[in-house]
Amino acid sequence: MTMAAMNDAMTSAPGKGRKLGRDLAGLAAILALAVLGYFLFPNNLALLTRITAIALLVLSLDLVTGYCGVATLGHAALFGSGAYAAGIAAVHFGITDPLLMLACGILGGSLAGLVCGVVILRAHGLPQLVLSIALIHLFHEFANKASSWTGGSDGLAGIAPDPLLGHFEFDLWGRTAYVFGIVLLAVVFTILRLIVRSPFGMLCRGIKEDPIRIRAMGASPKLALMKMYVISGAVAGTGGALNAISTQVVGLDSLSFTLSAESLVMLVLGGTGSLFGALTGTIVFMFFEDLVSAANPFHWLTMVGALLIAVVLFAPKGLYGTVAGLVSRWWGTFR
Amino acid sequence: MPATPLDVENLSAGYGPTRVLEEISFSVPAGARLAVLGRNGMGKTTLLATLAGQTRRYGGRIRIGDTDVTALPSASRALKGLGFVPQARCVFPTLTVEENLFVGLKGRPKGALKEAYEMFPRLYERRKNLGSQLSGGEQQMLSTARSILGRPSVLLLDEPLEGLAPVICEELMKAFAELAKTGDMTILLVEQRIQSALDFADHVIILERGRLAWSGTPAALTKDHMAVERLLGVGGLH
Amino acid sequence: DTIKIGVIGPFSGPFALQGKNFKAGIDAYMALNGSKVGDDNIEIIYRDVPQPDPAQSKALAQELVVKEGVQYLAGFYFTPDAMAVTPLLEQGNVPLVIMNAATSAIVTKSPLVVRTSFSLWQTSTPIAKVAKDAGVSKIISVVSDYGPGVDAENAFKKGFEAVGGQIVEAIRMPLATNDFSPIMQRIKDSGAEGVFAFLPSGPTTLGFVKSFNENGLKGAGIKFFAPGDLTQESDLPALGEAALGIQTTFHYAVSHDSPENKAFVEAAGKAIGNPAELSFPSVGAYDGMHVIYKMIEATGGEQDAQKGVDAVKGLSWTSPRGPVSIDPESRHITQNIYLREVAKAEDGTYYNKEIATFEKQGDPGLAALK
Amino acid sequence: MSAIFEVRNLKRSFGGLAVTNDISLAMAPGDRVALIGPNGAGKTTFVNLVTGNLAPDSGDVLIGGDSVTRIDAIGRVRRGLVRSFQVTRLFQEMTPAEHVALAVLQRDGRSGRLFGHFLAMPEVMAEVAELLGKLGLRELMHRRVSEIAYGQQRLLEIAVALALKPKVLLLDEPAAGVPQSDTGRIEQALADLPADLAVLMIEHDMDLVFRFARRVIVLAAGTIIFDGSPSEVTKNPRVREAYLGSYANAGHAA
Amino acid sequence: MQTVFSIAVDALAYGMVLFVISIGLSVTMGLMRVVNLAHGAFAMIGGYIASYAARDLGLGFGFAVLFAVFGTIAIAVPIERLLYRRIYGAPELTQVLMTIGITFCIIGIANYVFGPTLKTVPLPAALQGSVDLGFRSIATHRIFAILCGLSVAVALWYLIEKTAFGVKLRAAVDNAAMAAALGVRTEIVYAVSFAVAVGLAALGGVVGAELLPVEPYYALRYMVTFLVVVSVGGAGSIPGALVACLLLGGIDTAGRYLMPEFGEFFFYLAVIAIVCVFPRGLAGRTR
Ligand SMILES: Nc1ncnc2c1ncn2[C@@H]1O[C@H](COP(=O)(O)OP(=O)(O)OP(=O)(O)O)[C@@H](O)[C@H]1O
Ligand SMILES: Nc1ncnc2c1ncn2[C@@H]1O[C@H](COP(=O)(O)OP(=O)(O)OP(=O)(O)O)[C@@H](O)[C@H]1O
Ligand SMILES: [Mg+2]
Ligand SMILES: [Mg+2]
Repeated sequence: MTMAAMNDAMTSAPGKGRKLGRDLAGLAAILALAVLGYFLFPNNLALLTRITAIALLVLSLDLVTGYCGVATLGHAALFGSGAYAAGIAAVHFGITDPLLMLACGILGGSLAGLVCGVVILRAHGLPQLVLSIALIHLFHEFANKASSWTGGSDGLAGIAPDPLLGHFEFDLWGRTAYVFGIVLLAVVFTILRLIVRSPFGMLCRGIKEDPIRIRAMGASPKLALMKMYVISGAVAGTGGALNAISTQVVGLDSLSFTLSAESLVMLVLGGTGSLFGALTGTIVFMFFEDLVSAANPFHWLTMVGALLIAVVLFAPKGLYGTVAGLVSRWWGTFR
Repeated sequence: MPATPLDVENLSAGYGPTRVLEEISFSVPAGARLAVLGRNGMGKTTLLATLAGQTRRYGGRIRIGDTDVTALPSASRALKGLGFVPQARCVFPTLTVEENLFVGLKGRPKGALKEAYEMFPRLYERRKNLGSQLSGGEQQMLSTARSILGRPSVLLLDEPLEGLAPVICEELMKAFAELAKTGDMTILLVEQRIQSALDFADHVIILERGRLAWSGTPAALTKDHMAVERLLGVGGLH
Repeated sequence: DTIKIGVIGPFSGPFALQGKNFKAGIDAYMALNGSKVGDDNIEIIYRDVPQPDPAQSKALAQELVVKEGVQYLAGFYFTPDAMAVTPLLEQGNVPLVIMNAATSAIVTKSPLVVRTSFSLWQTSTPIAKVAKDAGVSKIISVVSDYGPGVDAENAFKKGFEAVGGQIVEAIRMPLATNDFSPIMQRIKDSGAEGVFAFLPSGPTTLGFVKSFNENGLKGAGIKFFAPGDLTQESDLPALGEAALGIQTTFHYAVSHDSPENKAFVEAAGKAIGNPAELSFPSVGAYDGMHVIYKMIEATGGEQDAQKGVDAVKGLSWTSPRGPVSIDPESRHITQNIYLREVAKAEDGTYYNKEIATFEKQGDPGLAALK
Repeated sequence: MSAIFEVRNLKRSFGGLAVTNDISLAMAPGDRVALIGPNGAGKTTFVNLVTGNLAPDSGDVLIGGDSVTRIDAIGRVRRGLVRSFQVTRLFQEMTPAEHVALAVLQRDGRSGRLFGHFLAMPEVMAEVAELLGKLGLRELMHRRVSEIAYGQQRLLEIAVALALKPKVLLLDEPAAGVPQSDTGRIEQALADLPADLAVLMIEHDMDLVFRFARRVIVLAAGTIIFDGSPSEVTKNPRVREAYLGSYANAGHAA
Repeated sequence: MQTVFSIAVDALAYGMVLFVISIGLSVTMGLMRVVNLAHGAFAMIGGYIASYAARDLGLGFGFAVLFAVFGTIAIAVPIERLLYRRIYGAPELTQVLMTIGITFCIIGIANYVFGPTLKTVPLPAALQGSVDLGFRSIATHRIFAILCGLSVAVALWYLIEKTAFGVKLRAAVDNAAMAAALGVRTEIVYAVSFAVAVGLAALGGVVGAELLPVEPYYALRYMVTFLVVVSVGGAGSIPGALVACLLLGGIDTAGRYLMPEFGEFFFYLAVIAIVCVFPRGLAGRTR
């Protein structure tokens, strides 16, 4: 009986095959967009690379906010720590191999994730938000004070990464940095897809909805969230390192409240709780910003504000979330 | 307010895109007691919530007495005499018991709170506690008392006995019967304990997958073994 | 042909006023000198970096060079943004003309950098002598805790100790300080006869100056010295009465009395819309344009960064601020620094009144770097 | 048989109101106990104290002879003390299958795995399907909980508790909101429980209580006023007055 | 000893100014459960209107304040109807997105209309100058702010805790659908509370203008400060907000006096410590 039960449970499951298909489609979409971007904007790869780095930050934020329900306005702490770790390794320790710098960034991000996790998970809701704000200011202030290491408010300049794999220079045109970034993004994305669908991912979604229920099941929400925070730190650290390698400077802005808030805005814009949402939000926001700020450098903020309002009014679940909802309804009526 | 009749015509409703109720029509004369039965998930709660104006309506009309309330929002229906005790109780967690009751007064003087305390002395003992601190049964009492305080002419009760001790259930049912009998209220009752419902009501409707599947008197239902078996899933009534 | 110049600055956000001044200076220059050099049309492309953000700045510079094909990069209000761009210059074969960013070290980062604004060392050093001459020998230094603040503190300290003064205490306070009462209490308790202060121009200066008065420091006769950022003209209407008598040293006052400046103020005032918003970044931008025009002339419109930069080394001209020249070695601007005092004009408005001149000041900060 | 679960002199008050007033009781493996009492008697509070969701003012809780008073709620669950909630606490955005799978994985210590998907774990899915089938939720297993009726959510609440394979199970009004037609399912599920499991059920549905319990404890105002067999409880005048009312006269269909 | 007193006076004054400006946010955030990041924007609008009324229209200070409060409400009510109404009860992050969007727009418009320079509200002669406390002097307008803060605190507390309106508001926030089913006209209740909150923001913007000068970026510059004091106090609690403002004002002031170079560290470490000890804020409403 159980075997039969299992079989039809599997078949009635909402398209397991389709999920895998969607993973592959997602990966393909990223790569296709990357190629498209490369040919559409061959002269603007710096922007595309920057989008990629920020996308990693937003993905990492999605892990804790979208999947675990942790409210944070201080996520740049993880990104900036990664960036400074990679930068300091290069400037002060002569570690200029990009892959080693990346490793330093990941390590730095994870450590920052651990520290932030320990503090932020002590409260919920608004007080939690406040903890995250306090943390990002502390990180920022610390980097400002430790100016002999970080360059303080002048920024950490003089990062000169070696050619990637000994061959590909990080140059003015930014091709190497771009390809490097896209590969990182694709790898991270794939790993995260696996994680969010794993039992651990399910546990985290449960925690987001009702931590008391999770405790009554015998699991510790705090431990799980801490683990997620470290993973998130590694992802953000990857983004930070990519940023440090591709722009060859690290500024205090990478540890700023502004960046944290912006990344949250991008995430919500795209739709929380979905990796595609995080990517969509980043791409749309950064492109829109680039477009309007180039068109009118003086009053573009108003346009961005209008975009945000419009999204809340017309796409309350975020751009991706709303479109995905529409598509699946459309799909439903056609079957 | 004296009891008023309730008329429902071809009502269809649901949540967002999901339709739950299909073309439901019935009417309850003033001061009558209607029991709404049905198995799990058949739409009883949805029906009551729709009457209270809290779901998405797809079609049909609702009249309380002479007024067509179909287009009115929830608050206006309440002010027109509709009382609603939801299944989820919906006690205001950050308000004290007294404040909870106060919201239900609909502008009546504060002294009227006494009525609630007479009905449920337990609430008087707990009047300074927050809604969230009450026990399950106390919340149920509060929810019911709160709606009755507003002197509704039509009262919608969604499983008001859930979680109450047998003694209190008995007293409560008596109180409801009293209210209906004195012509104060028209009552719609959703109840899982079929026998209690039948003892109370003078008319019964049964929902099946959002449609009206059976309608008649309690006595008729007791005899209709087929319906009982098929629509309520119990072996038989005595 | 069209020669494109990419200008990066804070055109929106909290420092939008300064970006607006960049644009006003540039517009004024082009209005007075034409938008053509030889046969070439000049086109300005603006890019916005609202707050210090080196990565964004670098990405935009890269875009300007690679995609827009600009031959010159200019602007830059913040040091880190300028620093981030310096590694691009040689590869991109573009000179960088800094119109504001004021940390001494920038010019050393690349031989293609020219600065037409000032450095904090340059504007903060002379005030030390002013303080000493005013008979103050014990001073407390209060600066905002970030790069420029630290520069100002060091510059003043060096200058003041050189003339035999004593810094009794040096306080660095967070940039985001709203209430300055406790700082004023510190100043009071320090027993200093004067205070040297640096805060970035903008809203906080108002609170600082008002606190200074309200907490009775002005009444107690404590003297107030600062570089001119503190009393920039666009803040004066708000500062008003409270700022009266504050002495600052700076490279430019909108009230500077010269025909060049009259013409400039008129043109720039028109460009910015509301002349009361005019402030020092506009003159940096104006002179930056002058330097760029000279470079274009020298290269005949060809893209040759080194040749352009070489051509302006030692260049001297009369700027709205007075006589200036580009130091051939450092590529930083040599200029007069003026001692000014906030005064009330007959029409009731406030202005920085020039009362003394320190001629031909270089950048002492570069020496300090070595 | 020795007690698998024991409570000694448990006390707790809320601002002067003694809600749990010196309660002691013990349960042996296989016990089927019903805890009844007037509304506000302190039944839910008792469960909260025992499971560690609420700290007692004094007293001890023991599982299998070991004191767990100092162990937090999570630790007590891991030792086999599992509860259901009076007001359902479910993940609105998740499906019944996910609920049960999560419980199963957690029980097996696999809920922290970073790869794989429960749908692809045959042994997990078999258990999920079986358990949900038993409670009549098979057809709904891939619907979101927010879309299923309250009564069905109550059943799921029980399914989750059962999936944890507890040693001591505390059920807080499991049948509230479940229609008569489906209380049978709950009873069946309870009847199928391993014989050595100790169950304590709080319930106001007396028919269910008398069919289920072999021992009834009556709580009033925070104290145990009766502890004995179901047949005796209806005869106890205090219980009749405080709680049962005319139900006792009608007699039960045991 | 004198120094201690002196710091205490500064702390009190600073804390009360913070209180006046942020208490409106406590109403929107704690009672209406809207994370209103545009609070500062409304305070700024109040400041601009007062500045305009006093400087350009030459009205007296009192009239300027009234003008600012009601002018801001007049501007805010349509915004509430069109935009805020859509986010009541929405997830917090959606509210964040919407209110940040509103803030950006208001900043842009203010920049366009009033220009990027600082604006001040000229004080009447009675509020200018300083009062001698014996051991030190304190600006008169700060005493005014302290008094404003106290009266606002009392009035608001009474409105929320003791009046029928307050009960209905809290009920509507707990469960809007249920409140409506009991006959509470939730839209009206919400609109009125929003107007009150915005009016308070405007009042704060004017009263605090000496400390936090009005300029377009005001709306974002102090957002974090407001958010922090309100949340530390426990959103929705008037006494909580008052205590939080005084406490944080005190910490900030003391930190800046004792070790200005570590002022930020001191402040934010204290915030973390307080939140860790009171994870729901000093007087958080239980939900
Ligand atoms: N919020 C909702 N969104 C979508 N569907 C819903 C929602 N609430 C209920 N439903 C669906 O509507 C149907 C009727 O539910 P309803 O709660 O009205 O049933 P009920 O008869 O009251 O059941 P019960 O006896 O369990 O209380 C169910 O199939 C349920 O899945
Ligand atoms: N946090 C609290 N603060 C104050 N009183 C509380 C608190 N929690 C519970 N109480 C009170 O303690 C009493 C016991 O509550 P409990 O929930 O244990 O009752 P119960 O026996 O489960 O009742 P029911 O059968 O109605 O669910 C109630 O009167 C309740 O109001
Ligand atoms: Mg129901
Ligand atoms: Mg209970």
